[in-house]
Amino acid sequence: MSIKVRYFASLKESVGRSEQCLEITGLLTVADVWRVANPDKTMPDNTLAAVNMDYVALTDAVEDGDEVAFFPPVTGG
Amino acid sequence: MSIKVRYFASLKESVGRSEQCLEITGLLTVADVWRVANPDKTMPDNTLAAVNMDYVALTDAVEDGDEVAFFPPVTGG
Amino acid sequence: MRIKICAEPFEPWHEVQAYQQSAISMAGKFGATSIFIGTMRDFNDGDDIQGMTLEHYPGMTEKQLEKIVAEAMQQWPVLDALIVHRVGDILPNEPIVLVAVWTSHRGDAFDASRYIMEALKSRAPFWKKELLASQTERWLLKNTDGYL
Amino acid sequence: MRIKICAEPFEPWHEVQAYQQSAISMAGKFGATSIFIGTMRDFNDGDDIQGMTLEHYPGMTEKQLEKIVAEAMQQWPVLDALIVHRVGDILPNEPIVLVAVWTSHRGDAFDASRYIMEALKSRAPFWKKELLASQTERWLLKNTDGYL
Repeated sequence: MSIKVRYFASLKESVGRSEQCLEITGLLTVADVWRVANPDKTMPDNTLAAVNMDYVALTDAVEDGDEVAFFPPVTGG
Repeated sequence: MSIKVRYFASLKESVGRSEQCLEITGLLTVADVWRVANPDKTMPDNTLAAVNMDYVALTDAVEDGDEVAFFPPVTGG
Repeated sequence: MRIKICAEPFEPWHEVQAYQQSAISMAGKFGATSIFIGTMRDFNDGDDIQGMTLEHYPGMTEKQLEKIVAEAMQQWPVLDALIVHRVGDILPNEPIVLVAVWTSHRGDAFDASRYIMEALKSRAPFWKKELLASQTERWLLKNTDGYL
Repeated sequence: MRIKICAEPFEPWHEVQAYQQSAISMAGKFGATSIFIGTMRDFNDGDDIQGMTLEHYPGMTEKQLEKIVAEAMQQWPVLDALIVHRVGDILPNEPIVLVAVWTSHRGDAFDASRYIMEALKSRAPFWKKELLASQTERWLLKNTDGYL
């Protein structure tokens, strides 16, 4: 399946890219998506994740066509 | 001593005047001022009183030259 | 601090903007502004309201409002505050009261503006007389509790 | 309800006034407006700040803000709400965020605007990077709790 992965803010700077497309097979969780996309980098503890622009748990499953985003705690307002 | 008495809002309408000057002798409380000024009318239960534009208790004493005001609960804002 | 009693309609945005621009020393220092505006409605207690007359006690009103702002400044780190209150004849949809508070942090702005507004409602000597659509007049007897 | 993300400086008073005038159905019905404005300060954590860049997640930001306003409308009788949030490069003294809530009664306006503001701070995907006077850049790591 095809997954779009996006990164924001300090996480974007530390992984060195803002987005990438993954072609993967099998059932995957959000945490698995990170591991496939960043095999050499552990996800920082405070990372937040969203699938299709809604917050999700790292244990949630992803589906073909999903947009998965990783970002640090939000600091707007 | 000389006391200026003022009334506001519905109380002004029910006593039929907005202010009056009293010349009185002896120590008087705020409640006494009302009784002297309005011998035929009991003070309504929820009446508030101020002396020189600060809230006071009805048992507080008044002094020569004081401005004593009586009014109903406030309803601004 | 500015306390202003207006006998004519006022424009809340103009008041806040003008005051903020005049308070040069605040520039860059305030992070939070909390503003409350009370506006006249065209209904109350189930009746259509055509207009309202707001009476006040000149002198005492200003004195009590200054005291209320001073209390807020003792409880929270308030940089500045503005109160504008209408008196006289008021029509539906016209602003009645404006309370604006400037602070460094947002929690203080929310707390202080609400404190000022509740204290104003219970202690500032203003009285509302409503003119109903039926042409009857009635004095409001008491205020509501804004924390409920 | 209006949610607006601005890449250019905005004028809070103009935004509130324009929105209120466009919301014809509210006229005469709202008695209370609670407005919060967050403004960029020229200092933070003991350092002088020269500027700030606000990044956001287009699409998700709007979606989350709409959800937050819907939650507030379920908890309080909110007549209408407006959120404006700045993104991009921001200078000290420029507004960052505006939250305005219209209700019939004042307690609901205070509660709902504060709820929206706190939820925005913890859930809306915005990120601030400060440019210090020393020319160092730093990402803000977390938000403060506005109820403390």
